Amino acid sequence: MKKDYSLWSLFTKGLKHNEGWDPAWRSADPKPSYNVVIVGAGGHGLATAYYLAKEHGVRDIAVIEKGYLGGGNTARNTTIVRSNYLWDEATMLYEHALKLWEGLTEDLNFNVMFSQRGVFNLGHTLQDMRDIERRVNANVLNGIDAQMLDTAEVKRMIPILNTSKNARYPVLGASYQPRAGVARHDAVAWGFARAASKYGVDIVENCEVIGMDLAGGRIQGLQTSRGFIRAERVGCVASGHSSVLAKMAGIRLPIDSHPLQAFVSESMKPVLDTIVMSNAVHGYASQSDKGELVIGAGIDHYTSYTQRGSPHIIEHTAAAIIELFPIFSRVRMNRQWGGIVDTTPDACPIISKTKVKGLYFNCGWGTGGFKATPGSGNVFAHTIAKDDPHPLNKAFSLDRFSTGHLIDEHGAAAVAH
Amino acid sequence: MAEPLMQSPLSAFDLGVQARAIDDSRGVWASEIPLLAYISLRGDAGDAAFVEKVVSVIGMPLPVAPCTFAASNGVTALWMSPDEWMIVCRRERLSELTSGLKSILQGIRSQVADNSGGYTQVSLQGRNALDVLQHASVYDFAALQPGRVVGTTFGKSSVYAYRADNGFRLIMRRSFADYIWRYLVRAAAPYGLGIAAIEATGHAGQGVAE
Amino acid sequence: MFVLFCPHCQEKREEEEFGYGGEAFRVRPSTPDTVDDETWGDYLFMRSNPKGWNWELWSHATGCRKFFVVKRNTATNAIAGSWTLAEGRKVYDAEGGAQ
Amino acid sequence: MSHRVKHSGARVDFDRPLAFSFDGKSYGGYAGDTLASALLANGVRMLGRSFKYGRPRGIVGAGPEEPNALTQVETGAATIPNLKATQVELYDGLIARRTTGWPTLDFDLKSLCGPFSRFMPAGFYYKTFQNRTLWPRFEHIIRQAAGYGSAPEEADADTYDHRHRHAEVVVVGGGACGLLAALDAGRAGLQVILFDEQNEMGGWLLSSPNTVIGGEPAAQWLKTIIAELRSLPNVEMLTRTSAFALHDMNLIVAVEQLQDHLPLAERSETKPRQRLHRVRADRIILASGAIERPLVFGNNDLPGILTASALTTYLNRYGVGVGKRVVLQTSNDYAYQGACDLANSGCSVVLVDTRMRPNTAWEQRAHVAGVDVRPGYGVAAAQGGRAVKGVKLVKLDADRNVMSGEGPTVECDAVGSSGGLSPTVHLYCHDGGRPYWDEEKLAFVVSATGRAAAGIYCVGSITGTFGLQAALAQTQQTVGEVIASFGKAPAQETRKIETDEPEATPARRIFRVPDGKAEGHGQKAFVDFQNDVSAADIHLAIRENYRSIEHIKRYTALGFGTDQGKLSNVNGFAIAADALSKSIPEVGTTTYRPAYSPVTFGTLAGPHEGDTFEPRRYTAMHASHVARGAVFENVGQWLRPQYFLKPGEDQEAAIRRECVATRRSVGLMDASTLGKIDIQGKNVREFLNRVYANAWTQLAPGKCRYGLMLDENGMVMDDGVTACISDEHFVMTTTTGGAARVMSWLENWHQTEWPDLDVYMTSVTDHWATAAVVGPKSRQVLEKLCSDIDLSPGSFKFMDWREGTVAGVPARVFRISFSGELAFEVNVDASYGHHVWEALMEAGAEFGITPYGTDAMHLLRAEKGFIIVGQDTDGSMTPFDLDMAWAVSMKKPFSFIGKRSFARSDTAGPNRKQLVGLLTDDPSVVLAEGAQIIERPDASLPVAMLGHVTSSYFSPELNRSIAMAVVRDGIQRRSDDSRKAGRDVLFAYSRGTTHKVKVVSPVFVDPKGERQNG
Ligand SMILES: Cc1cc2nc3c(=O)[nH]c(=O)nc-3n(C[C@H](O)[C@H](O)[C@H](O)COP(=O)(O)OP(=O)(O)OC[C@H]3O[C@@H](n4cnc5c(N)ncnc54)[C@H](O)[C@@H]3O)c2cc1C
Ligand SMILES: NC(=O)c1ccc[n+]([C@@H]2O[C@H](COP(=O)([O-])OP(=O)(O)OC[C@H]3O[C@@H](n4cnc5c(N)ncnc54)[C@H](O)[C@@H]3O)[C@@H](O)[C@H]2O)c1
Ligand SMILES: Cc1cc2nc3c(=O)[nH]c(=O)nc-3n(C[C@H](O)[C@H](O)[C@H](O)COP(=O)(O)O)c2cc1C
Ligand SMILES: [Zn+2]
Repeated sequence: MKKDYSLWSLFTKGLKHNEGWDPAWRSADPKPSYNVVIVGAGGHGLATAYYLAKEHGVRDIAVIEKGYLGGGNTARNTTIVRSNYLWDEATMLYEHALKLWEGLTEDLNFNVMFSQRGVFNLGHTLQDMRDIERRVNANVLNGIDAQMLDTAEVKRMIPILNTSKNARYPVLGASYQPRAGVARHDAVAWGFARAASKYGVDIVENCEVIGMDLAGGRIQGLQTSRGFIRAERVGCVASGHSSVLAKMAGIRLPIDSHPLQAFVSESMKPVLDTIVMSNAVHGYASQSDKGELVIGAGIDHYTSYTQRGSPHIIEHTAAAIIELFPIFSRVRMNRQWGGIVDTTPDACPIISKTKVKGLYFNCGWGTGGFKATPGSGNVFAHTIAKDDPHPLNKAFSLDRFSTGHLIDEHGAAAVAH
Repeated sequence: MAEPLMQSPLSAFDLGVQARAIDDSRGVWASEIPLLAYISLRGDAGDAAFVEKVVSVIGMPLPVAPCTFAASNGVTALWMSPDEWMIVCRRERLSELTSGLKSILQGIRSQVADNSGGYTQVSLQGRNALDVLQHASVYDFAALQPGRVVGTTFGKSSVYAYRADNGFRLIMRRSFADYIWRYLVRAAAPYGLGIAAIEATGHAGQGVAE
Repeated sequence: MFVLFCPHCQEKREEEEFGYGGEAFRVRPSTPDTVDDETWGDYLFMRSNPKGWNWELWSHATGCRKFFVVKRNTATNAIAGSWTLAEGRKVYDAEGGAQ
Repeated sequence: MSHRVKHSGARVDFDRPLAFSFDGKSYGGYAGDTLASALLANGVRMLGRSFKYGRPRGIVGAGPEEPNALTQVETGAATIPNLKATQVELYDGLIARRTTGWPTLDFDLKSLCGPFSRFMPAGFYYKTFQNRTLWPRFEHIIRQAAGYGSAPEEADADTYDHRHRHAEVVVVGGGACGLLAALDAGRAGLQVILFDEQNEMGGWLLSSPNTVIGGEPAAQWLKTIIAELRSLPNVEMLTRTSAFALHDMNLIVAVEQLQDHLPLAERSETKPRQRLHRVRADRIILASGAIERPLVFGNNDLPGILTASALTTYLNRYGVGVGKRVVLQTSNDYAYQGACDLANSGCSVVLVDTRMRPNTAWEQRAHVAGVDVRPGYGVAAAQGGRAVKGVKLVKLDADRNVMSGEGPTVECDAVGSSGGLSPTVHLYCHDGGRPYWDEEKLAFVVSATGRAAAGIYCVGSITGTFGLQAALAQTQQTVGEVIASFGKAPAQETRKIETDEPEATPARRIFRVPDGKAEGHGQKAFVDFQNDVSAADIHLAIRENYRSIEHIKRYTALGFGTDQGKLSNVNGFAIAADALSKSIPEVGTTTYRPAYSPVTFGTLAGPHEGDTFEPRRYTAMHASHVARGAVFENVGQWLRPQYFLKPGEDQEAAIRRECVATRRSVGLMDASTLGKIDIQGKNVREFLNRVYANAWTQLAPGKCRYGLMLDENGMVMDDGVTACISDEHFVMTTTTGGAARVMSWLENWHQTEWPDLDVYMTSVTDHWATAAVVGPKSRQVLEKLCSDIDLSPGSFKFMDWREGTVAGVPARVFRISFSGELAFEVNVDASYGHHVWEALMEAGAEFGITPYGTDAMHLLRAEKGFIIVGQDTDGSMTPFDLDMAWAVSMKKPFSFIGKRSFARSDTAGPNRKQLVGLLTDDPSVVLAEGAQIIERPDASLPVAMLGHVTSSYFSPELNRSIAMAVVRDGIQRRSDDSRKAGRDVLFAYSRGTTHKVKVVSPVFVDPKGERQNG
């Protein structure tokens, strides 16, 4: 792939009033038929297309998006990337992603501003500390950078954190993953779109899938707002809307779509140079390169596709942030928003074949799939190309919900992230 | 062994010491009405036999309309749900009422459970009592009519509330009383909070009648 | 944020008084021991999760502690009504179930 | 030089001078000034530097739309970052600082980028700094350069509160229309709350005192209407209150500033700083007005260039003449009144009207005032360094927005521009409403009654009704409908309110003033000042295929700032539309989201901080524990004693002392926090059979049984002892943390699935205080306090319960044990909890009775291999995994909750993780709870893990360490299982250290249970 984004190109194009820049990706009209159609141009869908083309040599691919690409949860997440999960299956999957993240900017020739500033998962109760110890040890044995810190160490590294013993939930310690970080979420979608486009992938925006044609237990193609598209294989990567797509194929998924809200403060001078998460207090925060605090917490308890939630959730999150960082009390919220997260019973994703041949689902990432974007696309591409799961996503098939082989990450993920 | 002494949930705040007669100097007057008896009563409001039998023990019709309460002869019966009431009375009448209810409801689908240790009440008066509740609860207290009782939020906990003594009465669970009181003190601070003297405090059997 | 009408308390109350209980009228197999793993898994975990009208359970947590049903549009947050479990069942059945 | 123009229409009090400082320099102002007006009055033009290129920036607006003048107000704990100077009310002693410009305002390092700005177009970050190792360094520099104000360094000393209310009508905006709406609704007897975010009601009329309305000057009209509103008891007016969000079902959330406008010394310590109002409204009337947007032209960001309405506002409302020689540029009629006012105040005014034919009536008035009107021209570019010095005009084509000829250069010291009004539709859109584009009004507008069905009405300029007379008429009409919707009638006939406005004429559809050059070739023309987004950036984004308006926003950062694009968005949409050759409605808007104006986190949190952040629940014995040196642990919301420190002891010593005392003599534990549910009815046994794995049919009155509760997935979710009081009456206990969940779980099953079962449940958790008297001497202690229960072993057996009197108080005594010792749990009415606890302490004194906490409790139970749900289980353990098949009755007729799940292939399969005991090779080593179990100590990464240590202690009883763990195939590995000898040696890994362990039974002490049964 030609690396045409560089200081040099900025210089030469700048001299010519920046008129020479090419479209980052090619917007295509849908062709009548494709080898593989990916539904959903979020980070995961675009990454899937990219790796299908790059690693599996599939050429005839379209990514179909009902809105603007990257406008789903990719546009609205708090961008935390980490791999310190509890169970082996999850850890390995997220670590696969984290390794890809570490080379993603260079791979895509697009700076996704992946910033490895470390994540602290605070412990506030004795059980939190047991869970942290368990998780950190598991991480280390899985080859993941993870450390356990006591209160004093946490305080030394995050001086503005409230570590008072009199706090409602005093900080008893934390796990720390130095390689964790944040990234510029939109850039991830754009970077993958651009890279996939260079491989000839058709990216079709403003095209909504409204039906699926099945015959003989096989997918035939998709009814869309822009006409019928024949497809040999279809990969659905629609996050919050997965159940809607599944219904078109007569499938039910173990998914509830909930609002998940987040908000940002006004932009400020650097004050927090890492990521702090707390399950018990129920909030987390980091500060972006632009200077705003990016803050989130748990989901709204009811289901909704509205991309907005209830204000008391935001109020509670603000209270949690003040509990953790009393100095932020006078800081102001600039904007709040919501996404639609596809939660599963075990807080783990589904990357799976279905009972419809040629139809695959990648969903259920819930509150925490941004961090998996490259890894998810990578293994899903393998699953579609080979009609067989990649070893890393074997455990994440739909049949775990009838065999009982759940991978319960709730403990590690009670707060959204 | 010391004489059995009852302690109300808010006894740690020593409210009695701070209590004084209500006047205009404060916007809010609050006090605990401690150590009453609370009986959880369950049964079907649609079951005529049940309703009738209860009447014979509590001496008044059981309020069956949603969110209402009735009081008579020192007994208050609060509607909690279509099949649940809270009977509040002086401690002295606890065993009479519980055993009366239990025996008369034999064979009728019902439940009688003494919950006296589990609850306390706070009375909230003064010109800003409503303001304080609006700082504490999502319920539309301005619209709460006399004779009605509601279960609603109080900060991050919950209470049952109704209008009484030119103000409000809040019934809360024992273990949350400390939190609710602190919240109330905080919410009342801008208006000036006074601790109202009540008729009697403290000892077993000396709770205040409704 | 919602205001729900509690069919038991007969009042509209703020969302904070309630707990969400998920999809209403899910059917537990009458003889679980005889159904196959897939059927059981379906009952346990699979959800319709509709975008549109949804029959759902709520409980009046700080009030009467009763579970009741609400018909709510998950695409708009509009609410068509709320009923006691028994009344709701009738309306639901009359509509031909979850549509 | 002073820029004060003292006139009587101004809303500042020239008799009340105030002193303040900005960036360390002292200045004077007057009561009624904002920080912005006072700075302008003092001739301060440049307040900061721009985000990307370090360009000099000054005040542009006069309200919440201000993009540039972000200031840091006050110092220390009281400091507030990023306040817009236009919204900061001046008070005596106010201290403010700039938030940009480093190292100094005059010399900003970033300004060195200026000449290279062409190499830093939108999105340039994405195109460079790609080197993996260098990126963190670049990023560091980028971060240092970003950001406006600074967070305080100290905790906030102020408080905040919330107020929840309901109203029949909420009116947002107290301009002419909002006031009239509130008045009409108020007169009709409706309950009205009116919010306005400014320090006084009046909206635009405050800036336009010469407008004649209802036959009188605006100021008089305002006075009258406000006075009447004040007199109506059913109307509440809140100034300084910004409605920042509208949520589903007409929930308006607003923040009221109660103190920030007062000098520090005058602020009340008992009052909150800000108050969050959450108002649920039957009807909402949005009268939030409109904000004037500027035109986009070259160098339009120079200090001294404002919106025309801001220039007018500074003059009329604050008595500040920003410049002496003013150029106004307009595409519409709205700037004319300001031009006249400025000219009348003594300025020389050139009014550049982009239209070929201005409104003749206005032109007339302008001539009378001495304004030099130049139709058919536009400002191509401004000139100047740190402040505007002149403008270069161009002749405009009559039809297309292109240059048709050169124009003169006009010297000036202030510029105002008006590109039209953008209605403040934000709140209307927060809950899903959408504005529509009105090509005639050149604005995204909302209709007055478009959402009337939802109870949302709109009046005034928000609807695009920009003429005052028309807006007032519309208000009367619309409020009439609101009143009617309540089934009421207006209090009086609506009367026509006349104004002195000339008939309006159409505006020119222009957003970007042409300069004769291709976009990107001329001077930078800014659309969004705060984020340095220029018109060329929008064109570039589109060229790069960021064509959706959302992509344009996200690629360029248009509207991303603390002003949320109040000035810039519509210009950006329009410029994008032109570049895309689409119509503006085809391009659409970005999404309007709360907050309309930024809101302090403290206000959002309100009272939920400090002591009242979340409930702390206390037992009736709490004071006793405090008095005895308890250190507390959070368990759910409860505070439980973790251990009791005696002087000179550490935690370890305390736990050891507590355990030893309990095993050798007697200990006392507060078990009040356990959940307790009273269950009565004919079908209780059947109900219990369904919700528990165990069988309950046989349990006789007077007996207790341990129960395991599962979820439908077959995993253990709770446990506890349930006592049979009588055939139709049971009392269930739950874990401390699980109580509420279990209660709701049981109600859910009963109400939704089995309403036919005759049972009722009531939580009695708070009613009962529970003291567990534990240890070989427990019977003796209890005997001293209890004479009406036969406590003898033959009569009162293990797992029996009795009713009686303890310490003179009615009690239920359960002979159950979580320690493996002889033990009695005494339950009394919690009002007596303290009394009974103290009586037990007194009675036990001769035996050295020792209160113990959760640490000792955990240790004692682990010695017996008893599980703690949530510690030894994690939602993936079945009863069989816990080796607790004895607590599962597979023969019950009803397929109890969770049963079916056991049979699934994975749940029934081999190799599951199972609960076992572990003994370390070295008895002094206490494993970490959370250590991972591995097969070999020397395996290379990644190492396969077999399970983990769930509980681990040093057992004083055994004088060695013990542990519980879940281990793959653990039960088969246990060394007491002779068949699999050899698989029992494993290793426990934690934080770099590995210990050899042996897999054993988890019951370490008294496996036959002789003590508890004795
Ligand atoms: C507030 C919030 C905070 C979060 N924080 C984090 C975090 O810190 N870290 C983390 O790892 N994760 C986080 N997440 C989760 C993360 O955002 C998601 O898991 C992840 O972005 C999902 O990516 P995706 O590409 O699968 O989905 P999306 O980006 O949502 O893409 C799915 C796409 O499918 C399209 N689509 C849907 N239906 C159709 C149809 N019928 N036809 C065509 N197209 C369709 C949608 O328009 C959408 O663009 C957060 C989520 C939210 C909402
Ligand atoms: N020339 C101008 O710039 C300009 C601007 C606006 C209005 N006007 C004219 O003024 C007249 C009256 O118009 P109007 O009454 O519709 O508007 P207005 O601008 O006079 O009043 C709107 C009021 O709403 C307040 N407001 C806006 N959003 C708010 C929020 N979220 N919370 C609290 N307060 C909020 C503002 O502070 C303002 O006082 C009309 O004739 C109109 O054309 C002129
Ligand atoms: C990490 C992150 C940072 C953001 N920072 C800002 C910000 O500084 N300013 C802003 O206006 N919006 C910011 N947003 C929010 C977006 O403007 C937008 O609200 C969000 O992407 C959801 O899209 P929507 O509001 O269009 O539905 C941010 C979003 C994310 C995910
Ligand atoms: Zn109710």
